[in-house]
Amino acid sequence: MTNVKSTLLKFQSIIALVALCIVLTILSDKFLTPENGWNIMRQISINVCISVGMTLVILTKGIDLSVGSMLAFAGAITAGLLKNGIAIPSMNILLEFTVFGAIFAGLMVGGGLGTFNGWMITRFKVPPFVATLAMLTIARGATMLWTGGFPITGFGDTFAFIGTGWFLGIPMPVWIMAMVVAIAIVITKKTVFGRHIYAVGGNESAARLSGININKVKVWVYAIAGILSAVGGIILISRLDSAQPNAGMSYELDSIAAVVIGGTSLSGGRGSIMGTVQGALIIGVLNSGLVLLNVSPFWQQIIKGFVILFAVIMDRLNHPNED
Amino acid sequence: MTNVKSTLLKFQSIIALVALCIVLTILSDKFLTPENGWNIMRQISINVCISVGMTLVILTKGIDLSVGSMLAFAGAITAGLLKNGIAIPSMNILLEFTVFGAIFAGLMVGGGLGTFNGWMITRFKVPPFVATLAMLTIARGATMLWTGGFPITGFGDTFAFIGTGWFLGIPMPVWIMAMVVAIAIVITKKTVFGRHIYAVGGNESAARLSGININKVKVWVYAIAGILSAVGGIILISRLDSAQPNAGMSYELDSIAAVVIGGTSLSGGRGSIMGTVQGALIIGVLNSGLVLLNVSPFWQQIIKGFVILFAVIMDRLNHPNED
Amino acid sequence: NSRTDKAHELKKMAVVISTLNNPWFVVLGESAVERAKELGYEATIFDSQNNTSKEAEHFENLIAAGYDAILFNPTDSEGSVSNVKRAKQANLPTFCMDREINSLDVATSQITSDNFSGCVALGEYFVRKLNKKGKYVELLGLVGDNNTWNRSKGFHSVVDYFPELEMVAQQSADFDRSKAMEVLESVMQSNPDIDAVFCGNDAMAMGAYQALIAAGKADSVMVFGFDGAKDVMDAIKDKKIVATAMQSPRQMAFTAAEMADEFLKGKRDFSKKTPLQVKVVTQENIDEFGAYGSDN
Amino acid sequence: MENLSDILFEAQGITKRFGGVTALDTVNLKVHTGKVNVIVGENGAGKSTLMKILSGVYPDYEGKLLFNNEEVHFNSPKEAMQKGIAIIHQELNLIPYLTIAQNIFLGREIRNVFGLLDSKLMRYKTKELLTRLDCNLNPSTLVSELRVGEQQLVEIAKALLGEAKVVIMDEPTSAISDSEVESLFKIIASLKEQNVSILYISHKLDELLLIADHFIGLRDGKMVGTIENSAHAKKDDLIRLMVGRDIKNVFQKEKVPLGEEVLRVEKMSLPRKFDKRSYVFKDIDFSVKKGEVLGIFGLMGAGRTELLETIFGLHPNLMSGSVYIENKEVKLRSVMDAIRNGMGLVPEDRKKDGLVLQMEITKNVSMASVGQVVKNGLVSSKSEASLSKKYIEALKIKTPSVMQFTKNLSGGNQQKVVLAKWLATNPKVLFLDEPTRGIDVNAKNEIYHLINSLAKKGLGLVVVSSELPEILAIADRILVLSDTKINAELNQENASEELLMQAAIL
Ligand SMILES: Nc1ncnc2c1ncn2[C@@H]1O[C@H](COP(=O)(O)OP(=O)(O)OP(=O)(O)O)[C@@H](O)[C@H]1O
Ligand SMILES: Nc1ncnc2c1ncn2[C@@H]1O[C@H](COP(=O)(O)OP(=O)(O)OP(=O)(O)O)[C@@H](O)[C@H]1O
Ligand SMILES: [Mg+2]
Ligand SMILES: [Mg+2]
Repeated sequence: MTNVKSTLLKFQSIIALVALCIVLTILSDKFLTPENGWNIMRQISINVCISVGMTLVILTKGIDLSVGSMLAFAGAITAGLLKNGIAIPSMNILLEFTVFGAIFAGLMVGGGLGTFNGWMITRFKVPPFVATLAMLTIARGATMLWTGGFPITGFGDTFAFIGTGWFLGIPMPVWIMAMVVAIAIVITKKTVFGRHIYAVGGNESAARLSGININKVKVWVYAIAGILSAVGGIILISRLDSAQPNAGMSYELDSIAAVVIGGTSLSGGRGSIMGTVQGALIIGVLNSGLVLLNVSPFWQQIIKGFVILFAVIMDRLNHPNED
Repeated sequence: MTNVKSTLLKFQSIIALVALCIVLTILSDKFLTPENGWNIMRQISINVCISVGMTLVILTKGIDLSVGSMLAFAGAITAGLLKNGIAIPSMNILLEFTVFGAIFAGLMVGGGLGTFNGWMITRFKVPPFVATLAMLTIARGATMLWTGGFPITGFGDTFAFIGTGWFLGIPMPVWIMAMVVAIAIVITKKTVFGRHIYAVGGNESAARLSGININKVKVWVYAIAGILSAVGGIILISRLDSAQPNAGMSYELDSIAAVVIGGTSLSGGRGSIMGTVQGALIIGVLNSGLVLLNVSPFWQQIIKGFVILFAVIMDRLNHPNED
Repeated sequence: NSRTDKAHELKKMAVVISTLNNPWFVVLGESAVERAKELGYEATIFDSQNNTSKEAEHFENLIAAGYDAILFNPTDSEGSVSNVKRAKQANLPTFCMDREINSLDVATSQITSDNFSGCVALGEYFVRKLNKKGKYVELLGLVGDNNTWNRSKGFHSVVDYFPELEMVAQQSADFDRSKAMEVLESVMQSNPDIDAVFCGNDAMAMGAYQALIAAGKADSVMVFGFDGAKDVMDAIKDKKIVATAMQSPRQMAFTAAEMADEFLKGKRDFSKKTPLQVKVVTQENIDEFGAYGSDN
Repeated sequence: MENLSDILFEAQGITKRFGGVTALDTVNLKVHTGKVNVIVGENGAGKSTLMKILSGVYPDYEGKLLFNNEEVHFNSPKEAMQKGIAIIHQELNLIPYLTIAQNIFLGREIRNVFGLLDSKLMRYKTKELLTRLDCNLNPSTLVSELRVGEQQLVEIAKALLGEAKVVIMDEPTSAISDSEVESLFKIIASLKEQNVSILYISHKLDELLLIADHFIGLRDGKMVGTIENSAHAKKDDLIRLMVGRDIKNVFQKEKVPLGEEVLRVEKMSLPRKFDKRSYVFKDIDFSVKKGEVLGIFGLMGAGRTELLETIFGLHPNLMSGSVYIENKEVKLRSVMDAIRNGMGLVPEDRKKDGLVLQMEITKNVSMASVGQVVKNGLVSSKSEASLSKKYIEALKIKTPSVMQFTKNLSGGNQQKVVLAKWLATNPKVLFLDEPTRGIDVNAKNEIYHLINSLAKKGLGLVVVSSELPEILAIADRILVLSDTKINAELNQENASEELLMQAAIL
């Protein structure tokens, strides 16, 4: 009984996904092609990176609205360092950055912003919604300041490889996504830290009484969300060969949608990385499918809304007992 | 003891507000003038209307991300009916609408969308975040379809009075806001329905066992949020003399910010309408003050983020014991 | 194979538009579709939602979906280059409309309206109308959008030479009508005695005008817009707004669709750039124009 | 006096304040090595607070702790654990969506050579532990799928993991069945043999007399005395230690003349949610007269709670059968119907289902009957306050004001607020599900008297209880629910603990 249920739980979003794919294959002969497959995979890679971080955050009963802004800021930092380095006028020094150095700096910035989120949430007990809402605004403003409102463009071929290259017949962003997903699965399923993430989200006071350092877990989770946003930002600027100051706007909603469609509960403690990947795939397939089918952009929004509702209702009908 | 605390609770956001006003008065002699007062009041009127609905929703432990889209759709419906009526080609009929009729239709549409939200949440157990996220997309798409992407403009003087007129020396939007706030205060403090809202948010299962119809309370609350979004939409289109298809974008964040800064807990059951009004005032004063001081738009975002954080941290320091 | 199959179907043009949140771009997109259909093609609009990565997805999807040509309104002069490059690699011709991309050899042709020089012309008219003297407010568009800055820079390249023209406030209103109204309302609290408002687009001009009406200053303050949107054209006719810049989206869209048609019929030598002049629309010459550059 | 080695753990002059409330006032406590040290006290005496200080949950307090005669200070539960102090908290503290094994090893996970979790080993060790507790649950079961009693067992297993030198048990038996209590006591005995010290808290005085070696009395946050040699202690001594005076320990029910039938239940059945072919209970018939107290006894999980809930309209779509109030059949589509027809339910978990904790007493009292304090369409705070005042006096609720938040009340007083809520609806029939769970003797007695006086007023009462002495004392008639049906019906006169147990086990 229990096993059947949990098996169903695992496959619920896969079923929705397969159904969607079948419909699209019937409606368009362009859908089920290898090119379109890679295409969709590459498109979801950024959302998946962000959503993996979001999943961890939501598993602890938190939420991160600032992922899009952190993505933009980290991307802009990497772009700026790559392109112009840092000038320290008082010492008459211009620090140039290698590709590796610039990427590292971007990741650190993402991690730093995420840590700030976590710190506000744990130290000052600011509700996650508010702390990250503030960060959404702050990081966006900081991006504007850093770029002066202009895109930073032209990073050269080495850097472009990250977003546009292929390796062993698979696009680089897909490699990166796969790596992020694989690591996240190991973390959530096989490490003490992962276990503690579920525990904190499942029952915070019980976790505290079991000797878990709640604050540490939370700060780490938000820091990881920041780092993964930065990863998304780096893929994005590499694909576009340009860091846009208003990149990543409203990505938080896409990302939360992927997590929730994937069956992770917003009330914490329950969910999985694979679910989120499936959720992101559903959204990606839908986006690409609606375009293939020539649906008008106005209708696309309406259809997307209903598909999200439908996916979650399916989930609910399978698990009527959960809150 | 308890009394001192609850008094502090009441005045906490007032303190932040007064502090903000003092700073601004010192920095600009234009801040503390009656005109600027009306100006700010008029500007916050729309956010207050929406946020009152949001407060009720959040008191029941819900959230409504679709307020901005519902505002746009209801506004566009009112505008379209006012301007063009409805043509029923098959019967060769053109229904013309009076100002009152068009407004009524707009309010009904808002209420209808809200009811749909409530219905998804109660009947199909879709988490409020997801249900209203879907509605955010759907109502925006519907607005685009209805308007074809073009603003609807020019409604005449009667209608313009709602947004731009003055009555007894007070701007009309402020009257409407005051009415909405007054009714909402009576509802939350003095009616059975209001009592039930707090009970549902405070402990749903205890409320159910006390014979409260949880689903009815929730559906009503979302319906009211829809209607109040429509009120905001009607004020907005009247002020602008134009219904913009992209009106109200990201209003949900401003509105939630007002509610939370006003001390209402996102975990339900605790908060007040007056708090929300103060929260909206803080945001409004801040917005207007930053423009008044001609702060660069880049910095405005950063400052706003920190003020939100600061206001909520102040709150937390006053009530360290609450989750 | 697929080539021969295709001959039986209608050929397809994709119209990729930076955003449909602004009627000006809706006109651009719909005009392109309109003309493409007249010329016997299937045509679909894609909305990039002002988001370059969304645009990248559209390009990938439409390449996969087997479109034959792209009528393209880029989100960003730099960021969109890589997208057009991808189309070129897939042997798809791209015709840029309105905004240009900073690369000469990837797009088949670019039919552009020059925001910068349009605002130079508008700035000159602004100086004339104000008699080289007075206080004004500038309302910027989205601060992360490079058109915002192209327009602002074009304007300032003229106006800044006149020391008696004083900019008392420069604020962003996100290309949004209601935001413009609110921002100007607040600005007027500290600067009640302004003479003019220069707005980065027409939606903001209408919002600014609405704020001026509410403050009873509609007659004493001059409003300048940019775009040539219908309500602003009407307002200019009614002597409410002083001037705007007409970018003729319809004309640009038509030209792009016709070029694409020629390309698909075999023509290959297109001039890389086809600039369409941005004209200043004033209360004097308003009768020469229809909204969005339609033929009245 | 005592040997040094006799005292493993000692608290000296512990004071703990919560805001203005002094929960503990210079308390001294000695924990005897290898003995069961029992702490007794009324609700709110400070027992749990003291245990939380000993186990590192509250790091800030005045006074000092000595462990092995060395001063220690625990900043977190982890530090206490590392010293060998394990605790079973009063409230269940498990993660619902983790398995039993995952919960037991939470915070002390075993890693394999790669630094990854060794789930297999942890499952194996969990199985071992559970077997020691005579419990054959599967370690991979999610805790959310367990009954309360089973969760309690997991808590106990969790405390037994690792080599604890002190095991604190704060009401470990409040939710487990008698046979499970027995195996717990066996374990306590074997722990004693291994020289482990036990700190034990319970309101079930009978079981204390069975296992205690020392008694320590706490009252209003102060140490009020000890009974060093428990062998000679009697129940009355314990009560005196707790409340400081004698109270009539054995409650005597007054006979109330029975009136007409007020509630009749016919052919009531409830299928299981996920397996519609099997039943929680099937074809239940019974009736209650005015002035009658009907007891329902059964083992944990017998379905008593669900029976009350079903009659109260909580499972309208699953149930079948009919309910008559004063001989008129009532339709039960929802709780509202039940209330309208004169029923009330005091649920077994008052915090989860009975009260809105962050609301004032007034609002909780009027919650199920707001209608009566509405004047001109609006809720009148004045009549609401006077309604609450009436019941605060009638039920002797201890509170500084009617506007007190219910979360600040002690358990017994919270229970009385729930009772007040239902009395305010003027019910004809009142269901009480475990009305005295976790409540001290004094408050228990008050509740018994209340039940009695309600019966005198002509209400029909249905009381579910797992405590045999309690149900024997208060009920006129007792039904035993077992194996989906009523297995026995006994009058007060001919009922005995043995008969009830027999009927329940069968
Ligand atoms: N976190 C807290 N904040 C404020 N007061 C508290 C807190 N925890 C306990 N108290 C108060 O401290 C006193 C002692 O409570 P405690 O829980 O230790 O009692 P107890 O003896 O364990 O009672 P019970 O038998 O009901 O479990 C009570 O008055 C209680 O209201
Ligand atoms: N969460 C659950 N999942 C599956 N079955 C459950 C669950 N909770 C209870 N049950 C089953 O429902 C039946 C009735 O349980 P219930 O708790 O109502 O019994 P009870 O007699 O009231 O016991 P208690 O004294 O513990 O309240 C039992 O067979 C139990 O196994
Ligand atoms: Mg206790
Ligand atoms: Mg029970």
